Amino acid sequence: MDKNPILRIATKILFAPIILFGLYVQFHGDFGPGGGFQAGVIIASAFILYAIVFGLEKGKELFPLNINLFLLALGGILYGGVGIASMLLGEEFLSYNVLGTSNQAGQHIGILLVEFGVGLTVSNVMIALFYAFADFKTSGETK
Amino acid sequence: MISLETYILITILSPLIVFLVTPLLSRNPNLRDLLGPLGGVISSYGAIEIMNAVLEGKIPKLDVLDIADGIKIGFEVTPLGAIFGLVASVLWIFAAIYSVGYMRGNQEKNQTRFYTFYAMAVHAALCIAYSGDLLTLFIFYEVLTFSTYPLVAHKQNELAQKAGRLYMSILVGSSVIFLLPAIICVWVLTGSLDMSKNGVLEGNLNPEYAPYLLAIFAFGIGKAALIPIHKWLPAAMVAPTPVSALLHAVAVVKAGVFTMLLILTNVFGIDFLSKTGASTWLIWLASFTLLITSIIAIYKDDIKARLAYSTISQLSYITLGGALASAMATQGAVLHIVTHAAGKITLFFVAGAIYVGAKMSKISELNGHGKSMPLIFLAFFIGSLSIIGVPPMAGSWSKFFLMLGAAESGHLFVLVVFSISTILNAYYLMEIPARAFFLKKDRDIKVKMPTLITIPIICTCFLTIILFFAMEPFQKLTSIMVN
Amino acid sequence: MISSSLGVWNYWVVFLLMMIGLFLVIGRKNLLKKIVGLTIFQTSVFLLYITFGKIQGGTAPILNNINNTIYSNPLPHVLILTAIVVGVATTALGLSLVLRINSEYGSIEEDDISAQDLVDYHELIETNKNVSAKFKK
Amino acid sequence: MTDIIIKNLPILVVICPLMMSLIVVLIPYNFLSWVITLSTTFITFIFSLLLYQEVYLHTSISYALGNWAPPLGIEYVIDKVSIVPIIIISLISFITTIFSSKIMPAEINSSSISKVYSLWLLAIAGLIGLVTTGDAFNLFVFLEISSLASVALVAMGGQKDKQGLVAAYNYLVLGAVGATLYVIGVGLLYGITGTLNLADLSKRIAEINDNKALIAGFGFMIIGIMVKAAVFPLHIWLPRAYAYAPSAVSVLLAATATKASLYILARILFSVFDISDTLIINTLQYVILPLSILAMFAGTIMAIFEKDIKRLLAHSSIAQIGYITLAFAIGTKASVAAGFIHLFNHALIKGALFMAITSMSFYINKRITINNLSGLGREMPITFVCFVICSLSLAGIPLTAGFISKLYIIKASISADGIWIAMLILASSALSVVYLWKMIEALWFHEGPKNLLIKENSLVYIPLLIITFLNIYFGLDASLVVNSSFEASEQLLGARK
Repeated sequence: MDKNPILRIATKILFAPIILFGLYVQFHGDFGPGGGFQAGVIIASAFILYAIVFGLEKGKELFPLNINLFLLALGGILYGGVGIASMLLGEEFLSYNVLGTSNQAGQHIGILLVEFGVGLTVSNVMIALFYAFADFKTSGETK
Repeated sequence: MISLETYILITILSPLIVFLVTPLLSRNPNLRDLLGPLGGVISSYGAIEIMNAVLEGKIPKLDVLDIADGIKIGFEVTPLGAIFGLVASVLWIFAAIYSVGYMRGNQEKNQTRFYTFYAMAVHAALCIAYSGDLLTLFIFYEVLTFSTYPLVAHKQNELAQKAGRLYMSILVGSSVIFLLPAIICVWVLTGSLDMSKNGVLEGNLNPEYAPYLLAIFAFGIGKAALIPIHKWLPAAMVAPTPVSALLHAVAVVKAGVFTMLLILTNVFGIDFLSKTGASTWLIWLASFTLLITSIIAIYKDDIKARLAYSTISQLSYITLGGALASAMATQGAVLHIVTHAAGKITLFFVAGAIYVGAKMSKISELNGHGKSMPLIFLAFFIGSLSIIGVPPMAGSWSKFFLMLGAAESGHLFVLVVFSISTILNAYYLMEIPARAFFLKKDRDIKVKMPTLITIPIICTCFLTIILFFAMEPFQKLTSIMVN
Repeated sequence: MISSSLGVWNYWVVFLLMMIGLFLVIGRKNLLKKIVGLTIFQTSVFLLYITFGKIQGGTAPILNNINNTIYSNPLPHVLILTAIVVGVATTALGLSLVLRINSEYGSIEEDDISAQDLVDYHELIETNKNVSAKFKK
Repeated sequence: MTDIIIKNLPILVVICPLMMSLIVVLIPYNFLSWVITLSTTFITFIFSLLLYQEVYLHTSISYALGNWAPPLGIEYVIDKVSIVPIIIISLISFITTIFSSKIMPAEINSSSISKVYSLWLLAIAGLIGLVTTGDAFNLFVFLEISSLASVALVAMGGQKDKQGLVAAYNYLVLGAVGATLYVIGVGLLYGITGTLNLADLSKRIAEINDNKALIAGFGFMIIGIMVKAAVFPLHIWLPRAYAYAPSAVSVLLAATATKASLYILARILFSVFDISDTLIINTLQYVILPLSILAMFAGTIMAIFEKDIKRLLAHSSIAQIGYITLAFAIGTKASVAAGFIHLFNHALIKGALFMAITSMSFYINKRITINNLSGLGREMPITFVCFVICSLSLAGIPLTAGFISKLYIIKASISADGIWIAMLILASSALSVVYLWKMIEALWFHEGPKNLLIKENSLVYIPLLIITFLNIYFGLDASLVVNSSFEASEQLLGARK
């Protein structure tokens, strides 16, 4: 796969725009169609494309496994953290309108963070899945 | 003056303490073996005090544990309970001494486990005797079954295991499938688990269902060994003789008939039974069991098997007495508990002594050995006289009252049944001393009889004679119970 | 007339897909095909929810600043978003299990797998039987 | 600080294990991850006890999430009914986590221990969430969280014995089908009533009388939950899943997984739908009652003929689940209370039995079958004594917790004049004595390999002693369990029959 120059160059060119588009979808979630799930998948597809074209080792160099696991957990913790923060400020869990100065601003900040947490987790889950299936040696290496 | 409640505690807790302490003393056997009789003496002292209290009309009552609303473990001594408690604790003394002699004479293995569960069985029997409500009765009825299993399956060989399996399946099966729902039926019908002097079911159960509820009760009490559920008793004879002596002549089977009598008098009530005639079928069944097991006993060559079938028939005497639903017959039944216990334990002691002393267990081998073990066979002779019901022995009182009750309740054919079975008793019990004293010895065996075995035999044998003259307090107790 | 039958038409598709999915899950012996069947079964549920949410004449539930436009009900759409994620998780777990089974058993046909399991089970019982037989006198 | 905790208790019970499961996955040291898991389950247990106090202060707590008012937003409802399973799950998960310290490393290679503990916490969070949530779709999400985490945990058993993988696969497929059926039911009901909040749903359902979609929705929901609760015909996944899961996992699942779904079944049958309408009465009488009687006998008979002990216990679980559904099916207040009592007691009993058997297989490092049980009783006295006590409790022998639940189930069935049902219950419980006695006899009486120099590890038998003590304690003083169950059934059935 990696000897084919057309694909290599195409991925090099396409890699950045995909990430950019993913981020766009991520942060325009609360106005237009978008949000954490879709953005996460788009961002993951960029990395997976890179790994497919440049081979798994290069893909792992680009995005090592332990960071992947860390970010995966971080997304969930971020999501829960927003909930716990709003709880510490006296409101119920996940009622994040307390976070900001006014309800409107609080909602805005809250939903942004939550969506970002979701985006992080979903992208890393997809990448982790790809790595798991890609380097599954038939010797029965553990999942 | 020590309050009544502490007497109940003394009687009940002393076997429990023996149960807890015996495993700790497995190092020095002498101290451990002393515990049994010591516990017996203490609990008999308590039992006697309780009996005096009940004679004066007081009803000792003690609530131990409140499990949930409406369910509690509580003790309340009825006259019937006082008698059974006394019988169990007094005979425990002799049985404890006897088992020390037997176990040492026979060099049995893991004796510590034997003594611990032995004490636990007596504890369960005493708790049954003094139980205040149906649930406590059922709880300790089950505890008795489970604590006697290791005794029955003591030898741990293939035979003992098979006997243990049969023993458990019949007793646990019958009590779980029949006795528990019956008790819960009473709980649902009367709204509470308590029993009262002359029956709780008076207004709460319409008479047509009374025989069916009684049937569930009767077949639930496996320990009373009525015909279909009697198989466990002969199977349990594979256990060492002290087990069959105390348990299958006194504690286990007596707990069964005690429960039967308690249900008949305190749950159904004598006049409710006689009014509705709910227990007539039980009279037929008990008489049938009585006769059939006596006939089977004749053909049994092994001493303990013969005594086992004789126990089943004697138990049916007591069930029959209760089922006749007449005051006199119930008194007779209760007295029969006492006399049969004393008599039968002597016979089992003798059977064990013959096995330990001369390694013989078949009746056919006994010809002519009367001279080598004169005391033993004399005791057997006196014991069987008491069972048959010959006057100078205690058994005559109970049989007399039973027959009086039969006449009073109008079931004359029961009189015929009693006389036939007395003849059968005489035949299969007298055969043993007759063979020993009158027939010629075919081979002579050196007899080595440990003294610890002869002492209890002589005591229980004298007990059957003393009881004849000292029957007055028991008779007063039963009259309190009945009217 | 068509619009009234349209509503009915959707549900026909939903339950058709559902039955195909269930048939695959139950009928097929190959473990992978079961997973495919399971996914079809779950997708039919997504379609069911979306057809509930559709309000006649309502546009997609995305806020546009033309006032009093009719939107179809957004709630089923959000629920389906979660259901999709759940579907992904189930399929991913299923596929990884199929991979592991393939590497352990060498095949993903249900018959070979249950045959091997039966052999192992009886082997386990046999080996222990002669162990305890040795101790029975 | 404490009033924040008190105010947010309903959600804390769920997110505490959920968040910690995310943190535990990052910890490389195995022992540290166990310590964190243990402290999390302990804190969750404390929270549930505080919740128990709160509930008995004011009868029911509703907790709206993310400042959306209840009928719209997700509402967590804790009342006297839902506190029972919460206590069960948090108590059992705490004891099982202590138990898993020595057992887990023996069966799972050390690289994935922290992942297993994260799945462990995830499964517990899913189960507790399943029980606390008052929103139908949120219930589906937690159903999926707990079942996917359990499937992954069962699959971990595949490292030691490859059958664990097939068991996990079956569990996954059946669980996913069940959950999807549940979602279809929720969808249909949402289509008719327009709400997802369970309390609101029951009000609106009461107004609609016999609309076809309602019956279809009810049917889908009930079947879906019955698959998860392993009610008789839909229980095929349970024996293999519990048998081939790693030891500690099988203890956790055996004691808690089906309990949560059984609670949901009761909640749907009695609080979402109304017990007095004919639909429910017919389902109870003609569907659930016969199924549970079949479950009782089929489970017990399968257990008698089963050789592999863990499968034997799983089959006996199916029979015990039959008792609980039978108690619900009788439908009177007393019988539903008896169902809750047995829900609690069975969690204790089955957890203890699985713990005893798995610690035995941990000591001799072999899979326990009826043949290699022989003689083990003398080698490991503490485990053996606990095993005997807990099997007596399963058989329902007096002075144990099992006896109390059997007593109340029979009393309920007799007072609902179902004397035949009572007889069937007793017959099947007498049958259960057969396989229990077979095991005890093998353990104590049969000759086995002598002096295996087994040293009973304290960290393994301490939780076993705790749970056996609980078995006896709740047999002697069951007023706590009995009262809270009767309060729960009072609240569940409300003014009705």
